[in-house]
Amino acid sequence: MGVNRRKFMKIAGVSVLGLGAVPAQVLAEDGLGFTISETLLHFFHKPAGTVAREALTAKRWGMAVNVRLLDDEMANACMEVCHRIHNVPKIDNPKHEVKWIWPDEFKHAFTSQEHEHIEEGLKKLPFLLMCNHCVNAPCCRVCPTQATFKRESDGIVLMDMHRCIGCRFCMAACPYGSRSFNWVDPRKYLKEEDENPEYPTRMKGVVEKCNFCAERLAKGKIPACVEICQEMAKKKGTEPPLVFGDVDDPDSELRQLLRSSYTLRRKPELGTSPNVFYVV
Amino acid sequence: MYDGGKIITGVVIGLALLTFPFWYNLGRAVTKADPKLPTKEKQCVEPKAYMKTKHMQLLDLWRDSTVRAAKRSYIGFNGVKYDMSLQNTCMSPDCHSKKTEFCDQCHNYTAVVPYCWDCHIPPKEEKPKEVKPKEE
Amino acid sequence: MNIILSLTVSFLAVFGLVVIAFLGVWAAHLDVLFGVIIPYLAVITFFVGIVYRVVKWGKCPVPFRIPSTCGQQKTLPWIKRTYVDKLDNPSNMLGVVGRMFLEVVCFRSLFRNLKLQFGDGQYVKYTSAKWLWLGAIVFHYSFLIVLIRHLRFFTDPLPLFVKVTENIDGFFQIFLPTLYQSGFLLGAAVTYLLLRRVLDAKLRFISLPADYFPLFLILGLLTTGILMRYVLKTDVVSIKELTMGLIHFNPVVPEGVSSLFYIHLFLVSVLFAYLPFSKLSHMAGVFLSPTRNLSNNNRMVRHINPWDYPVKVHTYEAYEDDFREKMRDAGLPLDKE
Amino acid sequence: MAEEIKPEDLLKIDHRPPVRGWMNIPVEIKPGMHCHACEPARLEVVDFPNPRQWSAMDEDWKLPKDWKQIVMEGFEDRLERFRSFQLFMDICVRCGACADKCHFFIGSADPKNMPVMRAELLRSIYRRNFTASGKVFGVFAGGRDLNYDRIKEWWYYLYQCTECRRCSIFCPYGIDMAETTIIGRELTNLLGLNIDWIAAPVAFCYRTGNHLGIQPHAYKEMIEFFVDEIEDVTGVRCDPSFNRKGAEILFITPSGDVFADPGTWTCMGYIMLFHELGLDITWSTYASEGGNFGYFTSHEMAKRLNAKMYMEAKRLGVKWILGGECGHMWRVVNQYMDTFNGPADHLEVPENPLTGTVFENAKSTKMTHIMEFLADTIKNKKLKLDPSRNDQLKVTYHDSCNPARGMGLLEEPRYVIKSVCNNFYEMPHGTTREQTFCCGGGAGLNAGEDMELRFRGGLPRANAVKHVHEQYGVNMLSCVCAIDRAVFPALMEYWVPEVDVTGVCEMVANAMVLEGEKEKTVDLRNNPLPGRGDTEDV
Repeated sequence: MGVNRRKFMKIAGVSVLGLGAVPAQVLAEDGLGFTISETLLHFFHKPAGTVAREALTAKRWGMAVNVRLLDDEMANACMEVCHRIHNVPKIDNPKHEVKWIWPDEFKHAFTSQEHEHIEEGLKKLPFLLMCNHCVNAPCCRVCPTQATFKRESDGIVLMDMHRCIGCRFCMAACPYGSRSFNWVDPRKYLKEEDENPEYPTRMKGVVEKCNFCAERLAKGKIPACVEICQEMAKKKGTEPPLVFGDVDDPDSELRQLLRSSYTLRRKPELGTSPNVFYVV
Repeated sequence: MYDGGKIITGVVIGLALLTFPFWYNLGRAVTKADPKLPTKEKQCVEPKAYMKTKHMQLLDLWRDSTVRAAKRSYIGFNGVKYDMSLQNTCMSPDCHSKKTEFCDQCHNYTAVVPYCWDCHIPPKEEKPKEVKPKEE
Repeated sequence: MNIILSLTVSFLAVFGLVVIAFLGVWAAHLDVLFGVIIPYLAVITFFVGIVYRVVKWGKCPVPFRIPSTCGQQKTLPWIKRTYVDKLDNPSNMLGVVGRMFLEVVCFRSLFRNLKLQFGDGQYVKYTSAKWLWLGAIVFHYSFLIVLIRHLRFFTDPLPLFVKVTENIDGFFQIFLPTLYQSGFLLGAAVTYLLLRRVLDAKLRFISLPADYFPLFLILGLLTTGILMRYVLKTDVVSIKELTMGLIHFNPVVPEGVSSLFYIHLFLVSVLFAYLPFSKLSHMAGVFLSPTRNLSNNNRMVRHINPWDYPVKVHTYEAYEDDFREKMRDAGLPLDKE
Repeated sequence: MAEEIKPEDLLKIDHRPPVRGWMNIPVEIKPGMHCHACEPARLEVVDFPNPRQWSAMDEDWKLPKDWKQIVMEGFEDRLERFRSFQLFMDICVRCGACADKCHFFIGSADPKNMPVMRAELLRSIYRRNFTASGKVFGVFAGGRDLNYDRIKEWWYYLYQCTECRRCSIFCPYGIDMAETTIIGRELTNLLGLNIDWIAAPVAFCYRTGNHLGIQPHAYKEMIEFFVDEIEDVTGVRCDPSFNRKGAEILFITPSGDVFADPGTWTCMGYIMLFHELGLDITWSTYASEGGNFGYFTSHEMAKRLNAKMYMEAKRLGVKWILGGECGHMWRVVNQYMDTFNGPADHLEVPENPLTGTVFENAKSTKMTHIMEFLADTIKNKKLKLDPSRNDQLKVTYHDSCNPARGMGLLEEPRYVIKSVCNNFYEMPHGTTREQTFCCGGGAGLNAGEDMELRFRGGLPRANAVKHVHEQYGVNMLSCVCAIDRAVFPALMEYWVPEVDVTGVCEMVANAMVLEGEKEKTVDLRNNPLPGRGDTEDV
């Protein structure tokens, strides 16, 4: 893109605007860009750049969590690695807590399915909870600034921190409690040496949540939680408890798993159609 | 002059307010922006003149592209491919490794307070040189 | 002078200024003239002009105390005077200060504005008309904020009030560089003030080129300013070197400053130089208006007319001389029999 | 002439000014919209320049040869002497806030009657001749050369302004058209251009002491005639004194009250009031005029006529002066008299002899308004009042321009009216108090020949009266101004015939229970009182 796009703009602009563009170009002084149209493009958020060749892509990213293969150690490792690479602060005050991924009990994860005679084993299993990246994400509908949005290319529900105004409508809309609000400046709870310099922190007053490691996918890496589970399962000699893949691709590993196992989704009755599946 | 006292007082107050920049700067040293260019990297993604005036728009474009459109590769004017990232490309150890010696120079001089650093982590620098104008 | 001619003349005048600055810098490379000499001359003209103007007004005496009273006077102690009365019909210095404060800061008199409704032609009605007040308030205050913001080019380090102003002005943090609401509010207000002159038949009738010219000038300023900040971009560091050079009386003309900036600076210079010699001098004049800045205490404190002179009067003696017989016949007392 | 135009035709007003610029529209002097030119004799009495016979409809106004120079020198002189004038010439931004506030513009739609425009007639000449930009850029800087037509334009429009100051309260800079008109009229008077309705009263007042030219013996006779009338109605014989030395109070009221209805009834009211209260008060045949048409001519003439008040007070050795119901008289008394002819050290601070109240607000001028005096007296219950005697009246109150905007006399008359009337209704907001509308005949324009101008100028006020008449059945318009009482009857007759006009003191007199009065069956106008006499109750 770069220079070609701008060259194109320059030619197009000059020919469209005719003489009027000449002083405009002179005024731009450096003569490197016909910036009026560039600015217009920019104003309407026309993206620049391309998708890198190594990036992982899918129509609709999804994840399966095989709770039978998951233990507390793995669950905590997932949480730890995710929060570390994303600079999620560890705040002890539960009111100010920020979390992207965390283990919880069955009765909390599947409130409507819980009953007194539930299988004993299930009760103790760590259910890894995170953003469900719903197909019909209510959070995206309510966001007044489109700070949270569903990425068209791969269905990930993302946060654009530059736009978030902290209104917390999305938190009210999310049925899964997957979102956290930064009540305090998160940097106060991050030790400088623990910060991941490759990823930004957040500021006080914005909402945040799991992003399916969009920044890693762009570089051809699977989500960090999936990766660490794979490594740990390998050491143990078991199957990996987390499977990440394209829900839209019938041949994907994820779809094969969904075909062969019984899975649950959280609060399916709400019609949000989560993309995180739980193999019980 | 009639009502001279009041009028002169008014004029003096008015002039004092209007000449504020002149006397405010009296005796203050003339500072200058002195951004240090990276030693390793010789070329930016776009020409210097372009970056000088429009870097904020480029960065804005970058953030929209990466966050919203999943497009993270940028082909610079010289045909080189870059990862569109403030922290990992612009401010990488190989490039502008010191915010205080680069960004802050002009920003402080022209009193521009970009909110990038509210979230984005600037490169680590030796402590004493830290002069981060943090605005509330 | 009709509307078309007035608009054309004043628009062409501003357009001419733009062209002069553009050609002067772009073609003739008169950077020093437009970047240093003219701004200095303009600022000197402004200060000398405004002082000259105020002194000229000050040299005129105020022979009579003629405040317009807009509320109940101070009389019997039991006659209630509200705060509005005390401010709109001040009886002492404190009231005058309050009245002037409201006038200068809140545009009190404009707030009183009403609009004539002739309706079906049978009834004269007045309806509230605060638009002019709102337009004026928005115009003046956004202009003030814009001015204060520009102090970032004229101070180093930045004073706190400038930082605070900038933060408030860019509160919403939208667009990049951060959008300053004041600039756009100013644009809206100037447009409103211009449109009402063109669209309201009465305003069209009374408007002169001198009314359109400053509006076009400010629109020109705004346009160049907004273009520089948001669209065409310019090298702010070089500009600050130039402006700080001016402030320190050590002028420098850095390389790479766009002609757009010089156009902007030239228009500002013209505005500054024009101000004291035009209706814009109301900026200072508003403080001196004898119908507003005097208290209504004439019957309590005698006001002295400095040029008072004796006048020819018809005395009682002359009067009695005229009518003595008739007065005597009518039984009226006489001084001289 | 105007009486022949039907009100509904007069109401056909289009307030949209022409598209053509105003600078070169020649003045069209319309009959019915201006007063007669002044007679030479009037000017001679007061030594004013250029006395000659002339008429506004003539081509040649017989100006002095060097008229341009006279005007320019006069203009410059006034710029130097009046900060108001200099400032008002400089700082108007033509925001238009005043444009639709003038009763003459509302009623006539003549765009040059917009206050800003009327001032521009002078301002354009100022810019052309006294400012650098006007000298260089001429018409482009809004400048116009002075020529014969411009002088006619000045005269025509300056005598279409009643100096009511309504525009000034809406101006963001307090630019006062009245001030510009006063000074503009001074300039026209330098050329012998005045109207007879102003020049004649000035000449009369100068010599006989009052505008109407009533000579001393006649003045006394008129008052004594009122005394008889009062006795007929009330059975009480009052005994006013004239030019009496050693009285405590000197009473001065506009001579209009002595001369014509409905002012005469107000005048009877004063007489009854003074008698009932037993005031040590005297009338003066020399200072027999409260009004000051000199003020509509020039500051100097205003001072010359005003001088009589203090001179007479000093001669008679009174302690203080009581002023009657008048409009511009009170602007002059409140804002000019002390400066003109003070300090009045020979007087004492006014003190109500009945209540002991000291009028601190008049401690320098030593002159108190009868409404202030009455309000204090009534408040302290020194008057026996029976408001039901005014029950046939549904009253509204017109704030006269000058006491409202040049003084702030708003509550006192209302308090008095409410004390003597049971039915009081305010006119709509925006037409009362400081925003009151002129009667349309102030500042010397209440002549017979400019009826159309008066009807047009009085339209907004009449409209507001019509509103309360239709809404509440108001049948009486009260006011504290002699010009109002002279102007309103014709105006009401034209626009709201069902409404009559009265002064406040007339209503006070009617409500007053006099000591030793006979059983009253009629009011001062010989109209039957409600519930008394042989007519049915109203």
